[in-house]
Order: sequence, then structure tokens, then C-alpha cells
Amino acid sequence: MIYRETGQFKTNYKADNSIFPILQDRIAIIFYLFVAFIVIPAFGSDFFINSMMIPFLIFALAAIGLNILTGFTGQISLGTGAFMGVGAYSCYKLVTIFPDTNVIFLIVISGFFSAAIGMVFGLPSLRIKGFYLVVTTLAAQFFLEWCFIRIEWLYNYNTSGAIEVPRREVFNVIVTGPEAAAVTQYLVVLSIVVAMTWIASNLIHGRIGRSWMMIRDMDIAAELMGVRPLYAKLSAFAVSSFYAGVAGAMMVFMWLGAAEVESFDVNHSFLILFMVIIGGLGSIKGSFLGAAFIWMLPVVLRAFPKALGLDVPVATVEHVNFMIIGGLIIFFLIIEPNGLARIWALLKQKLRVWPFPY
Amino acid sequence: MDLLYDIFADPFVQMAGMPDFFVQVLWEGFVTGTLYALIALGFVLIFKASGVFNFAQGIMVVFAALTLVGLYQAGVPALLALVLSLGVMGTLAVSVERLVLRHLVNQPDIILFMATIGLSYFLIGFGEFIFGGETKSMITSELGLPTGSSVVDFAGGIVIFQHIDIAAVVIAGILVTSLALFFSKSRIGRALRAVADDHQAALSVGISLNQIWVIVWFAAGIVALATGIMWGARSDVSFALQIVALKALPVLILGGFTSVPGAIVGGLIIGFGEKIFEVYWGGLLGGGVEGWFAYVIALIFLLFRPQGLFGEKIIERI
Amino acid sequence: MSSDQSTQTADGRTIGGPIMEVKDISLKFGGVTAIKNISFDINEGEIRAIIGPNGAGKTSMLNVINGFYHPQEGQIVFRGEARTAMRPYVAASQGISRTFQNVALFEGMSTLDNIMAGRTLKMKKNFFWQMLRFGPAEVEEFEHRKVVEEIIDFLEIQAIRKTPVGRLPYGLQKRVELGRALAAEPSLLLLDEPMAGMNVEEKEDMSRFILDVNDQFGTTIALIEHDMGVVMDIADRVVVLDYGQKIADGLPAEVQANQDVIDAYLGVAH
Amino acid sequence: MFKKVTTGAVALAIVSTLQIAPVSAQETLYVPLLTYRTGPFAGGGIPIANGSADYYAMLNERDGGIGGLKIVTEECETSYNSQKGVECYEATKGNGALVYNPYSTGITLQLIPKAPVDEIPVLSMGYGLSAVAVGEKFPWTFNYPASYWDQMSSIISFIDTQDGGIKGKKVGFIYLDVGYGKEPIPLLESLSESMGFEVVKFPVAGKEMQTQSSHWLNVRKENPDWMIMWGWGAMNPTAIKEAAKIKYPMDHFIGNWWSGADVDLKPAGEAGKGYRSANMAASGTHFQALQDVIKYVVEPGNSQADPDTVGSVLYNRGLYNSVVVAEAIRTAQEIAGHANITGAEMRAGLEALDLTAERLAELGLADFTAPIKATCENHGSGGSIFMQQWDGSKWVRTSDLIAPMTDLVRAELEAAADQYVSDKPNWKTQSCN
Amino acid sequence: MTSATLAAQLDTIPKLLARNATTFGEKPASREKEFGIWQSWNWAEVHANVEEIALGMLAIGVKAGDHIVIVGKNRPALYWSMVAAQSVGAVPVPLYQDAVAEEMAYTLDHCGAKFVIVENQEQVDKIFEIPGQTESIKKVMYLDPRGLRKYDHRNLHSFEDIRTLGKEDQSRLQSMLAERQKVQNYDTTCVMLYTSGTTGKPKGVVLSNRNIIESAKSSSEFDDLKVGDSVLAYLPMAWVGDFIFSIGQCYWAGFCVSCPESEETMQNDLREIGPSYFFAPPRFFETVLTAVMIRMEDASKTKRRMFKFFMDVAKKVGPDLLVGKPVGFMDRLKYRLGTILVYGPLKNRMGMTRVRVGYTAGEAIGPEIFEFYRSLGINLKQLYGQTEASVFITLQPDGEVRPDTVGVPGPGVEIKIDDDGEVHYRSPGVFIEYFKNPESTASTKDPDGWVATGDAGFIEDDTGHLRIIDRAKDVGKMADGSLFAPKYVENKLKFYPNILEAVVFGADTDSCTAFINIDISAVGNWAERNNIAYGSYQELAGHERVLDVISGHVKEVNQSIASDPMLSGCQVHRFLVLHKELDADDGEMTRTRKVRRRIIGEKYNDLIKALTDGSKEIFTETEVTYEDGRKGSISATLQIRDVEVVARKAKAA
Repeated sequence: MIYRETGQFKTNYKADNSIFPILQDRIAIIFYLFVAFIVIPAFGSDFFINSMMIPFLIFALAAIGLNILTGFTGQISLGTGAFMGVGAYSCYKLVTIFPDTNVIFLIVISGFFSAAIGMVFGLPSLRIKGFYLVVTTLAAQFFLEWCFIRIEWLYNYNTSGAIEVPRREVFNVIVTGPEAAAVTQYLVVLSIVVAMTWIASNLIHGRIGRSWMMIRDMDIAAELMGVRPLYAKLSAFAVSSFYAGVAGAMMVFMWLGAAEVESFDVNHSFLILFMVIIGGLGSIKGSFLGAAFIWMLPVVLRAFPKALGLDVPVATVEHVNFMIIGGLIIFFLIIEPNGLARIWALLKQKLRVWPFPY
Repeated sequence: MDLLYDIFADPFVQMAGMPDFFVQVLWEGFVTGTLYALIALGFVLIFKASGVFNFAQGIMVVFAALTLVGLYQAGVPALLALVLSLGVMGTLAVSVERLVLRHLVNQPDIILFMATIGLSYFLIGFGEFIFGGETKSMITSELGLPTGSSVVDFAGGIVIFQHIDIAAVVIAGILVTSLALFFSKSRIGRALRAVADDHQAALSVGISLNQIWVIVWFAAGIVALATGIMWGARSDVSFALQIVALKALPVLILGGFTSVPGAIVGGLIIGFGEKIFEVYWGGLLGGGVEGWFAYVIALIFLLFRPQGLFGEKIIERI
Repeated sequence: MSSDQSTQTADGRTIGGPIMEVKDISLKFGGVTAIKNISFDINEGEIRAIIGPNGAGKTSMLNVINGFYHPQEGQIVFRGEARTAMRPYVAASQGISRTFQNVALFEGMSTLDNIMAGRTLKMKKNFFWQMLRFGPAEVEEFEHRKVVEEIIDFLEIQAIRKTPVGRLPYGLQKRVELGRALAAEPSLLLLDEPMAGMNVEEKEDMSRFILDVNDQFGTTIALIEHDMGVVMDIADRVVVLDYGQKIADGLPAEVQANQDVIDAYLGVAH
Repeated sequence: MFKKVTTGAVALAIVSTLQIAPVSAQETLYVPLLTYRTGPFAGGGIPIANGSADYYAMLNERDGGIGGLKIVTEECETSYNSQKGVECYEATKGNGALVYNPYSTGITLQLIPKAPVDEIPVLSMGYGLSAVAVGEKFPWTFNYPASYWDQMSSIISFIDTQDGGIKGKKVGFIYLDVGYGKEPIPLLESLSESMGFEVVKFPVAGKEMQTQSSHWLNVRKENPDWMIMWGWGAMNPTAIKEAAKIKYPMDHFIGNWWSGADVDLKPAGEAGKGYRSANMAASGTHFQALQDVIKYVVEPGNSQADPDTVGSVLYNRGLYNSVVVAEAIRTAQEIAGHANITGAEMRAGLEALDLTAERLAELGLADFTAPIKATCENHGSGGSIFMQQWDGSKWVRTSDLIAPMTDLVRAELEAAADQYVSDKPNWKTQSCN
Repeated sequence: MTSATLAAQLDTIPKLLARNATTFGEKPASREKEFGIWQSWNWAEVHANVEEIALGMLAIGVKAGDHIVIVGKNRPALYWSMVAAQSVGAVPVPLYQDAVAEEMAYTLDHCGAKFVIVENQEQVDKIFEIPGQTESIKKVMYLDPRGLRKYDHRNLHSFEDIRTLGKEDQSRLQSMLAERQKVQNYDTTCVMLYTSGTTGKPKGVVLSNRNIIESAKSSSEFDDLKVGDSVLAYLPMAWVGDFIFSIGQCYWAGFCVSCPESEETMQNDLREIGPSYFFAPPRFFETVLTAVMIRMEDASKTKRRMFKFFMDVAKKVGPDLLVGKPVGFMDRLKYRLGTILVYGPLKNRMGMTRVRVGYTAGEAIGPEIFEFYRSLGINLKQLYGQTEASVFITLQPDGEVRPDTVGVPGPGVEIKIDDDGEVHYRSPGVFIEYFKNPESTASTKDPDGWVATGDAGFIEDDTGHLRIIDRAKDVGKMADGSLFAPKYVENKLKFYPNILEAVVFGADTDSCTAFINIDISAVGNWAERNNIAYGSYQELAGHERVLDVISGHVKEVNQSIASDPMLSGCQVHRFLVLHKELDADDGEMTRTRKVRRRIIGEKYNDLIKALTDGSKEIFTETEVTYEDGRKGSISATLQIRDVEVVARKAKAA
């Protein structure tokens, strides 16, 4: 309905190949960015920014990471939580070893550590497929969790075993630590997420992304087309873990402020897998939708009885919350196994062919 | 050199030095392994008949136990509670088939897998919603299960056998045997095997896939209840147990997704392996290695035998 | 390959010396012998057919040629280099490209992306540029897009350019697959039953495309076919397999007259 | 169209966040309660939450609140999860929260640095970071009656009085392998040096709480003379059952005050007989205050608690927490001179808290717990504990108050506090002179 | 600059091109969807390209006055070739690309073309198939080398080769080109177009530069066409309309012509380009409307209701809003809402969002169809024209658009109606002659320059609009002497989506009868919805219930016809539904899909007899030609239905 594509034609490959070939989509993206960069910082409450937007963005980034691995390369992983942890602990070490270095830079750098670890645990994927791979990633998950506890050096021998985010400034603005303003942290997170989303989208639309999808769709044919499984799979693991790592570092540095191993446990791996599946495998947009759905729905659900003025015990709300999320996951899988992104696409298609049904 | 000694010699010296303790470790490994095998068995039942990798099996274990205890706490006599719990598991099987599986026929495995994760979430919420979230203790003695222990003198020391552990092993044995008999002797059992081999063929001999799903899920529910009682008696009943259920994954990797004997052997390997490794080598690494040992073993194993212990070599065709 | 060996066909194509020689290949799976002592050669520029009844070992032969199966015995000489086994991507990088009996397209991708996938080996820009996607990586992408578009034009599949291949009818999928194989600009193109499951009209189209490929780009083609009729029309030389063994090798007419071949095919009919 | 849906969802979210806020408009005392009634630790979380909430409710019913202002509590479910805890904090802090009791060391650690920024004190009563007891370094954080280090030193003192002293003995320490469990290790190690006993550690990872057979096999292998446990949730009953299984002498097995609840021992029952644990507040309903709670809250049906659990160890602990907060509010109101206090004024109240035995008696809680006196320097250390022992069906108090080794602990605390502050530039400290 | 001097300077298409290249150099002139994107050329580039091709033509020896035949689908290079041919003094002769070899042989022979430019192998094959033609044709040039590599290249050149040849000898040829152009003027032949010829062999209509440029100029001014407009060239290049739009008006006004990628992608390409100036035959609009309606049938109930509601609103006020008549506020509001919900998206789906001027011509368009498009806000108009007139005879000015007229005479066009009711016209666009056919030229064009259109019609007294009734020779008398206008009736029948074609018989008989062709997509859809199973066209066409439906349509038509006293005698008394679709391959229709009444009459003689003799059904066997040229036959037993007619009113005096 809102799509008026008549007269939108492409005279070069650049335009034809652009990620948002339709004018209305470009307008929408600009609108979203405007809301994200201007409206939300200006009008969002601290709670909204801190407890909804920042985690949403961070999880969306992690979901993009997992989506690269699972959605685009077809390798199921339940190790995302641990890879996020690698990023977080690396970042913590880097920040304490180099206290004067720009912390935003270090957050990004910590992704490399996570990428390296991800590649190591990606090696078995060359021989193992499907559910079997789930087990190897679980091995990574539990082994790394154990490392986060056992290797005390990682948390500077802190007696609590937790990593605590020190205060750091970038250009005289407090970026991390408890004094950092929510809006500042939000803008940093947003910028990193936007930049990395853009990069992910670039990779996916280029040769590398294609080789990932080739491996996903038909690994044998991919190999016969000259894709080296080693490169394709390991690069997917590396990029995926990089994203998870940066997300993990941001989770601790930009959101939680301190973290123990439980912040990187297998439940987080599941959480992010949910986001990817509910959002849609193989869709960056889906990662955002999935993260928003999985993260914000409980928050909204929790606020719901209160908003209605009902006095429901919190525990009941929480139990019901679990039931609703579980039920919704099943519901979504039944009505649209390809996730919210697919629903979005169908809706968009509906709007594009409006008023026709197809 | 010390390190090498610690790794390669010392543990064996300890084993030889305290044979009674070593036997105790083996026994613990055996019991744990049996319980792992039971959980894995639930997975295998469902996977074999419907190709669904039922992630919720672990949750079903807790859910079943929670139902049993919850009913008892609500004033239902123990044995009646047991029967009612069976009924609940049956209802669960029917509901899962009606509300979930039926709508997901022909979807890719990963989708069904995800649906069972959704099911786990639902069951957690539902279980706690009905019976409350606090940890509960299993009504072991009320169910007539033994609670004491026997101390056996052995090689200058003692080995302690918990009666409940013995009971667990016996019940596991009975369960596996009866399932095996059920599969090989009964009409439904043979139908199940037909489904496992070829869905089309099964359909053509007039077996309803939907019924079969209900039956296997119910069977898995029974296994879950038995497992839940045993685990509950060893520790307690709460959803924190779910993490234990994940151990069934490496067990399945070792044993293969479709093999009942594989599940048992795999369970025992993991059970023995992790106890021995934790007790004799764990200290070198600071302890707590049990959490990942099973997975790493499975991973290493996979690298050399991607098809599992009992699987056949895969020839890829194009 | 050398010009002195080359001959001119009736329709004006040039056929050179052997580009590939298959020597005494044997392949076993466990105890089952799939291929036994097979030798033949493929000349540069020709259309070489491998035919035989079902289960004759044709696809296995193709899998050996492009490195998917590793034979227990024998060797393959490709462009003068002898080897017994190589990884499929090595074969691909040497210029061997193929299609599959049961279409093996990348189902989640569009026609365009599938054919672009065939260009994988030709694309060189590194991760960094890929990440930015402007500058060199983009320029490279568009250069290859141009080539791919020519293939799309060649195969007359413009209308399905952006359609996900999963939604295409079988005949078109086969065509896209041919396009993907062509995109690699192979020096040896292996076609595994390119006309399987097609109706007469589609078969005629596909034959035309195969001939055009050979004609236009001078690509050497080795194709497996079950249907003898089609093969006789388009192949320059034919090798016949039965039960993993070679039973005939020669010009279509010769092969057609060969008693063993007739028996093998009649045997199948029983 | 979809755009509308998304913006609608965002709008709903914003609206719903606003919906949380309206409390602050009236003059009330707003105390958010971070509770966990779900998740693996719900078994402990539920009675604590009930005890806490019921006492405030009782005060509202009986006294009309504190200083004439009603206490408004708001529960927020954390599931003992740091992320959710922080989310709860963010969601409630804007409503004029007076104090936070996170009931999780993990959440406490997250809140410690936030407290001075948002000017809302954190009272981690008997948990959290031990070093916060050093008031100069942690003006906004309190952990009386005692830190884990006090408690550990008291337990060691207790052991030292048994079986001919602790010197030369082997002490096993089994703990939940998270911040909470690891907290006392430095003190334990330094005590082992100074007092000449050997320490063997048995960490239990969070996810292995219910499968401790290996740990206890190791205990059997090491065969320590004493076992000390820092456990929580499902870890406790499992540990006790496993200890019984290996026939570890129960009376040599001592838990801290988070490992000594009724729910922890009930499953083991008779097998747990002899097990000791530390405690800071008495159990039972024989106190007047508890009778009031039953009268005003439980019997009218305004409590979420199962009446049987009223007076249990953890219920009373939650109640004790509320008593302390209520007293601190009263103190703060006195200092501020007005009833409607802020977080900063609450801090002053917490710092000036003096809960004497007389006051306890006034409150109907005579002998309920040891008196507390906070100072600027001391935000928590020094409280005494007592031992209770399981007799097979219930807890029995078996010791007098056992004082911690204050001097030793204080020194360790200060060192730890310095270390904590050292890598945090601009950390707000206070001077107590 | 006065128009006279302007005309003096811009008296040939190549000169217009030169002007465009300097005046609008950077503006897009040609686009073609190729290799996935819209390849674009601006006027300067087009100029350069045309010159290159022209030089190449000189290089291979094209002489002034030579005919150059051009065959292929709409492609910029072929359009350029036409202009290049003109620049070297040759006459471009575009032919229908789907013409079979014999048809092509006739025209090649008739015009004596020595040079042929074709698109691809398919056309090359056709040309080489013509016996004896290889000698007379000197060179064949092709655009697409695909499959032609091993052809004998002595007389065959790729387009690129030609360009290269021209470039190699550029300096010499350049001056030659200038020479050639110098002698061209307003009266030089611009193009020769073969009329499809409803009867007999095609005739080559010779059009001069004056014809084309004057027509283009006046019509461009009429509708204010200018640089920045864009059209989609998808109608056959051999058709005069396409030549006027894609060369005449395009070069005059300087707008951009876009060529679709292939036939299958046309709809999509139309949507992408979104032309502002659009021409299509009524059949096109009909097909699109049918498709719209069929697709809406599948929409949800609420959507259908919404669609119906807003279409009713549109029907009520849309046309008025289009011409700026006052409309009530509520209606205006409803229409505005409708634009958001229905009209805008619908136009977008049809690719007509940007259409500023749309024309339809060639046949009468159903009033419902016509109103449908206009109510959406698409400025669809009708014109009446002929090849011989360089298209334009009458056009509808904005604000005077009605479905039943074809408009007022175009600028510079005079019209008169002769005694038989036949329309005659005289205009600057009137053709020079029929090539090598003076008799026909003389019988069509009188010495004063008046041309007989062959159509019967009349001019409305009050408005001055021309109304066409039918082909003059087809308007006959019935046995009782009343007027018989078959086409008039046929068109009314064809306005029903279910009816694809109708042929009405009745000259010199007592009552009218009709053959009907059903529209397989519309009726098929209807059948599906009503659970009617069918295996083939024939089966569907013979189905009882289908006949019932058609019968209903015929009855309604009869009622409508009866209201017009002059034509009320033409009511259809009996009809049958044909067992096969009328097809150009069988000679039953022209390539432009006009019914060949006479041939049909001969071929289905038995059926016509059955229609008149009152029998209830008839068995028949018919020869058909398949796509590949093979022949076969099909047989069927056809039912004949009687239809209620409205009693004739007393004949008006």
C-alpha cells in the first residue's frame, strides 16, 4: 500500500545491488535511524534506554553474530553465551592492562579474541554436522564457562570472581562505569551496532556471504564450486564469534557494569538462539526483530498487570511469562517457521501487491 | 616432570592405593551413568519414532517429578499421585501431538527442535505456576522406595551402596527391558519400529502417525517420570535439574540418536568417565571439570568417529 | 591441446588433443566395487558422453573426475598433470565444473546469486574490502555481475533473475544449474544427466544450450546421460559403462551398433 | 502498515514504563523489593520475600507505616539473575527508592558502583561484598549485621573451641562457585596460615548444585576433619544428603547462614541430624512482632506466605531485613526532621542505626538477634552469630553469640576495600573524622 | 526562429537527432533493460551511435534509396538503425518479428531490400529459409551473435563488425554521410510501413519526412509531450504507431524511449519504468482489467468490500476529478482516501502511476473498461488513426473524453463523411503512396489528397466528435433492409471479460447470429470458483453452464442494442461458442488480432448454416495449425443457443 515502486528503475549495478532497492524502504531506514539517534535519546526515559534499548541492541548484535553462523552458514551453535563471555573478559583484561586506551576501541578489539576462540571451536565443524555440532558448541560453552571461573587471571583475581567495569572516559565523556549516562552508553552501543550491522550486511551480500550460504544450502555443491569449507566455515565462526564477543563486551561495559559467569551461561546461548529463530534464520532484520521480541516482550508482559491495575504476585507473572514465551515460540514456529523476518517480508509483499492478494 | 607425574602416574597410584574408594567411584559412575542413560533413552524413543530431537526431555523429567511431589503435597496419597502423574504425562503427550507436532509435520528438524525448546519454556512456567517454584524433596519413602544404605567392607576399606541407587539401577533395568520387549513383541511396538524405518511404509500399513507420536511421547513421559523419581531422590526436585538433562546430548552423541543400547552404553561411558576424571584428575585443573568433561569427550570422539559409536559410516551421495 | 593434434569437425568446431585422461580407475565402497579399471580420454573442445544403464557407475565416474570420490586405483591426468585424488575445490580451481543429477542448487538464494556463486573462484578481493563493500570489492562484484548477466541472457532466464531458485520448476532449475557451472568459465564441464526428468521440449532446449555452450565458448563437455537418443545427437564421442566397467568407446554411430551396448540396454529393459 | 505496528509496540513499551512511575507522586516511603520467587533459588527466595513484605505490611496495618507515612513496597522478580536484577533496579530507582536489598551477591556487586551515582543506599544484609563494611570507602553500602568474613571468622572460632582446637586440622570448604561462595576464601586462607590449619576447597558450579556426588567423593578422598559450607538454593539439601551418603560426621559439617534453612534440611530429615549452621536471627513465631505479623497480615490473608513457613529461618531473615530497614527509616526521619525522606537521608539513617537490645525488645523481638550499631567507619562488620543444629526435624539453637575476630577481619576488609577502590578513579569515599 | 525556418532546418529525423544531441545532450534518450539493469543512453550518445551505424552502412555499400528491412523486437539498436538508414538516404522498412518466412519473403521481394538488419538467429534462419532470396540480399546484419558463429559469414555480419567497418574508414565515409544528408528534405521518404492488411497482401505505405514530422509535431503539442516524458516501446516496430511514438514524437519532443527486456518481463518492466506517456490497444487494457478483477476475486472479503466501495466512489467522481469538475467535499475526501487505499496502489501495480497521457486506439474500447481507468485518475483517451494518415486523424482533447467517440480532428486534419457514411480525411500526414501499387494508391487517395478510411462513422453535431460505427464495407444491410453493423455488436459482446472474441453474421439475412470465443483465463477462473472441472479449452467452451453464462451476456447485449433504433435489428438471435480460439496462424485473424470475417465465414460455412437453419447442435471438424507449423484437425459437436431478443420498435423515420 505504501509501496509505490512504479518508476523506480535501476540504471547501474550499484543501485540494483543496493541493500534497500526500494525508495520507501530507504525512507523507512532513515526514519528508524532518526528515531534511534535523535528521538530516543531526546525523549526516552532512563529505564527505557537502559533496560530496553541497550540490551535490545546488544542482543540484536549477538543475534546477528549467531545468525551469520546458524542462519547464513547453517552451523547450529549453542555457544554464543560463552563467546560473548570471551569478549567480555578480554575487554576487561584489555581495559585494565591498558587503562588509557580508548575503551570503545578496546571493546571492538576484544571481538578478535572471541573470534580466535570461536575459530578453535569451529574446527570440529569441518567434520561434524547438525545436532552433532550442537554438542561441540555446548562443549565450548561449558568449557569456557569453567575457564571464566577457574582462570582467576581473567578477572584479576577478584575475590568475588566478577568483573567490574571501571570508569573510563572518551574525549572527556564518561563512557563506562556507573557514572556513565545512559544516553551516552546508548549512543555508543547504537553506533557500534549500526556500524557492525552495516558491515555484516556488506559481508553477506558479497562473495564471503555467498560462500557461507553456499555451504549452508548445499555444502557439497559449494565445494565443487570452489568454496573451501575450511575457509568458509571458519570465517563464519570467526565473524560470528567476533560479533558475539563485541556484544558480550558491550553487555558488561555498556549495560550491566559488572558480570559474573552466569551472564554468559547456556541460558544466554538459548536466549540468542531464540532471537535468531523467532526473528528469522538468515535475516539481519530478523535478528533485530527477534531481539526486540524476546527481550522486550517479557518487560512489557511484566509491566502489563501493573498497567492494568491488577495485583498479581510477581512470581505468577514470571511463571506466566515463561508460559507465554514458550507458547509463543511454538505458535510462531507453527504459523511461520521462518520467523518474524518472514512475516515482515510477507507483510511487505502484501503491501507491495496491495490491493491484490498476491 | 612433576606435572607429568601428576597427570600420568599419581591418579593410578591413588586408585591402587585406595581400591575401596576406587570401587566407590566406579559405583557412583555407574549409577550416574544409568540415570544419564535413562534421560537419553527418553530422547531416543522420540527421535527414533518421529525424528524429533526432543529438547524438552530433561524438562519433562523435572516436570514429571514436580507433578508427583506437587500432587502429594496437595494431599493426594503417594501411589495415587504416581498414577495421576502418569495420567498427566499421558495428557502431555496428547497435547504435544495435538497442539504442536501435528502442525509441524514436514518442517525441518531444526524447527521441531526449536519447538521442543519452546515446550521446555512452557513446561517450566507451567510447572512452577501450578506447583510453585521452590525446591521440593522427592517422596521417596512414601513411594515405598528404600532409603537406607549398605556398607560393604572391601579391601581394607568400605564401599557404601545407597539402597535408592540400587533401586534406581534395578528400575532402569526393568524399564529398559520392558521397553525392549514392548518394541519387539507388541503390535504397537512393531508399528513403532516400522515408523522408525520408513514413515511412508508405516502409513501404508495403516498406522496413524499421530497415534504413534502420542505413544512415544507417553513412553518418553513414563521414562521421564521414572528418571525424575530417581534423580529427585538423589538430589531434589527443581528446574535447576534441567542442566543435568543436557548431559544426555553427549551421551546421545556417543551412543547414537537412534540406538537404545547406544544410549545405555553412552550413558555408562559418560557416567564412569566423568566421575573418574573429576575425582582423579579434576584436582589438577582446580575441580569442577564435570561440567564440561562429557561434552569434550563427545567432541573428541566425534572428530574421530563422526557417525557415533554405533552409527554406520556415512557415504555422501550427490 | 597442441594445435597439431587438432581436428576440424563438420560444423566448424575445433577439437584438440586430450585435455583429460582417465587411467585404470577403480573405486570401491566397502566391499562394493563401483568402478573397475576404467580408462578413457576427453579431447579439448569435444562433447564426450558417458552413458550406461542405471547403476553402471556413471555418476561415480564423474565424482571421481572432480575429486568428490577418491579412487583406490588409477590416476587422472588433467592438462598433463597426473593425480590420483584431489579435493573438489582443487578440481574446481583447475577449471572443472559440474552440474548434478538431482539439482543441487543453493535453494535459499536467487537465480542471480546462484550463478554468482559460480564465480566464487574468480573473485579475489579480500575480507577487508568485502567488509566495506565499496571500492574494489564493489567494482569486482559488478564486473562479475556483468559476466553473470551475460550467462543469464545466454540461457534466456532473465525473467527469473531474482526469483529464489526453490520456487522454480525443475526444468528451469536445471538451466540455472548449467548457468552456475558456466559461470566458473570451466575448461571441462561435467554434466550429470542434464536432461533427466525433462519433457521433450525441455530436452530440446537443453540440447540446444549444451551445443551452444560448446560452440560459443569452446567448452569441453563431458556429460552423463541415460537417454541414448539425445546423446547420439549431440555427442562427439561416447563411452559406455555397464556394471562399473567400460564396454564400448567410440563415435556415436559405432557405439550404437556395438552388440555389448545393445545387450546392456536391452538387459535393463528386462 | 508494519511501521505503524512497530511504532505502536514502542509506544506501548514507553507507556508501560511510564505506568510504573505514578507511585512517587504521593508522600510515601517507597521500598522496592528485589525478590526471586522463580528459578533455581526460589526455594530460598520465597520465604525471604514473604518475610520482608509481611513485616512492612504489618507496620502499615498496625502503625500506619513509619512516621505517619505508608510504606509502599514493590516486588520485582530477579530470578537471582544479575541482568534481571539490574533491570529491576533501573525500573524502580526512579520512583524514589529508599534502599535496595538485592538478595544476591551478584546483583549487589552490580549495584555497589551505582549506589553513589543514584544516591540510593544498598543494604546487603549478610551477603554481598564483605569489604563494603568499610564505611569510609563505601559510604553508600551496608552489610550489617556481619560480613561473610565476620561470619567465617566466627565459624572458625567455633571450630577452634571444639575437639581440641583447629590447629593441624584439615578443613574442607565446599561452596557455590560464584561470587558469593568465593567471597570468604581470602579470609579463610589467611586464617589457615595464622591459625595453622589446612584448607581444601570444593567448588560447586551453579549448574552442578544438584549433582554433587563427585564433590563428595572428593571429600571422602580428602577426608577433612571439618566441613564448612557456603551454599545456597538447591545446593544445600543436596550437599547434606551427599554428606550423609558418604557417612561424613554431620556434627562436623557447618553451614553459613544461607545454608541453614528449614527447606535445606527437611529433605535429608533424620540423616541430617547433627548438622550445624550459623544464623543471625532466631526462628520461630514466639516473638511479639511475629505474632503481630500473623495477626495483621497472615490471618487476614494478605500474605503470600504459606502459614506453615511463617517463623521459618529464612522467613525470619527476610523479616529481620525489614526490621533493620524500618529502623533505619525511623532513624533517618529523626535525623532529617521530616518523614518523607530521600535516598541520601536514608543513607544517613542506615549509618546512624543503633539497634540496641532494648529497642529490639520494644519491637517485640527480644533475643531475636544481636544488637547492631553502625558507624561511619563500620557499615556492617562485627555482628555476632550463633550456631543452630538440626535435630532431625527442626533447628535448635545450640550456642551463644559468637563474636567475630574483629581486628583481624577489619584489617583484611580494609585491604580489600583499598584494592577495590584502587582501580576506580573518582570513587566516592567519605571521611569519618 | 519562425516555424517555417525551423521546419526547413528540422526537416529530417537525422536533423532532429542532431538538434537533440546539442540541445538535450545529457537527457536520456533510450533505455533498454539488458543484463539486469536499464542500460541508458543520452541524446549525445544516441547521436554518436546512430552515426557509427550509418558509417558502417556506408562502408558495406548502402545506397540512397535502398530499402533496409529491420526485423526484431523493440531494441534501441534497431531504432538507431532506422535513423541511421535514414541518414544514409536509405528507407527503413520495419517488419513484424513474428511474421512467418513466407510473409517475410513477400515483403522482402516486394520492396527489393538488399540489406536486412535482424535481431537474432531466429530471424536469420527465416531469411535464409527464403528460397532464392540469398542472392538478392547483399548483406544481413544481426545484433545478437548467439548461435550464429558457425553460419556462413560471407553475407552475414554482426552489428559490431559493421560499426568497426565504419570506424576503419571514418574520414572518407563521414564526408559521404554529410553528402547524403544534404540532399534529404521534408519530402524524402522517411519510412515504409507494411499495413497488416485485413484483406489481401500487405501494402507498403510510403511516408515522407513531412508526414512523420508534422504528425509528431502537432500531436506532441496537442498533449504537451516534452523532454522528461518517457514511454515504453513494446508494440511491434512495424506498426505505424510505434514508429510515430518511438521515433517521430520521441525525436521531436526529445523524450525517452525504454525497451523491455523480453516479452515475459514486459509487465514488470512497465512497472519499473513507469512511463508518463502510454499507448496500448484496447485489448491490453481489457486484459489488465480482467487480471485485476480475477486477482481481486481471490482477495479477502473485507478487501473485496473495500475495493468495491472505493471503485464505486471512483466511478462516481473519478472522471470528474480528472477533468477538474467540481465535486462535493465528502466525495473528494472519500476519493482521497481511496487514492491511498486503492487507486494509488492499483495504478502502481499496473505501472501507470506516472501516466500523464494515455491513448488507446485500433478498436472500440468497452465503456466500462475505459471508465475504470479514467476513474482511477489515469488520463486515458482515444484516438482514431491509420497508417496512411501517419496515425493521427482524430484525438480526444483533455476534458472531452468519452468512451463512445474517437475525438475531434487533430491539428491540420480535415474530415468529411461521404454519402455511404464512410469517413474521409486530409492532413499533412497523408501518405505519399503505396509502394509499387499505384492502383491501390489511386483508389484510396483522391487527387485532392482525401483519403478514404474504409470506416463508417458520423460526426456528432453538438460536439464535433467523430463516432465510428464499423468498417465501411462490413456495414451492410439485413434482409429487411435495416442496418447491419457487426463490429458494433461484436465490440459490445467483447466488453464482457468472459468473451474474448465474437464474430457476428447477418448481412442479407433475417436475423443476426454469432460465433463466440470464450476468454479461457476469465472463464477458467470462474469455473474453478464454481467447481466446474474441465480438461481443455474445448471442453470448457462446450460446458452447459458456460453456455448459460454467455447466453446471459448475449441477452444483455441485445437489450442494449435494442435501445438504439438504428441498429436494433442487429440483435443476436442465435449463437454458438467455438471449439477453438481464433488464431492468426490459421489465418482467422490478422497479426494485430483483427478478425478476418470473410475467411472465417468461408471456413466455418457449416456452422453458419446451422445457426440459420434452426438446428440444435452441429458436428464439425476443423483444421488447425500448430505453433511449429504442423497441421492437424479437431472436431466437436457444438450446441447452438437461442437468445431472447427485444421486440423491434417502430423504425425511426
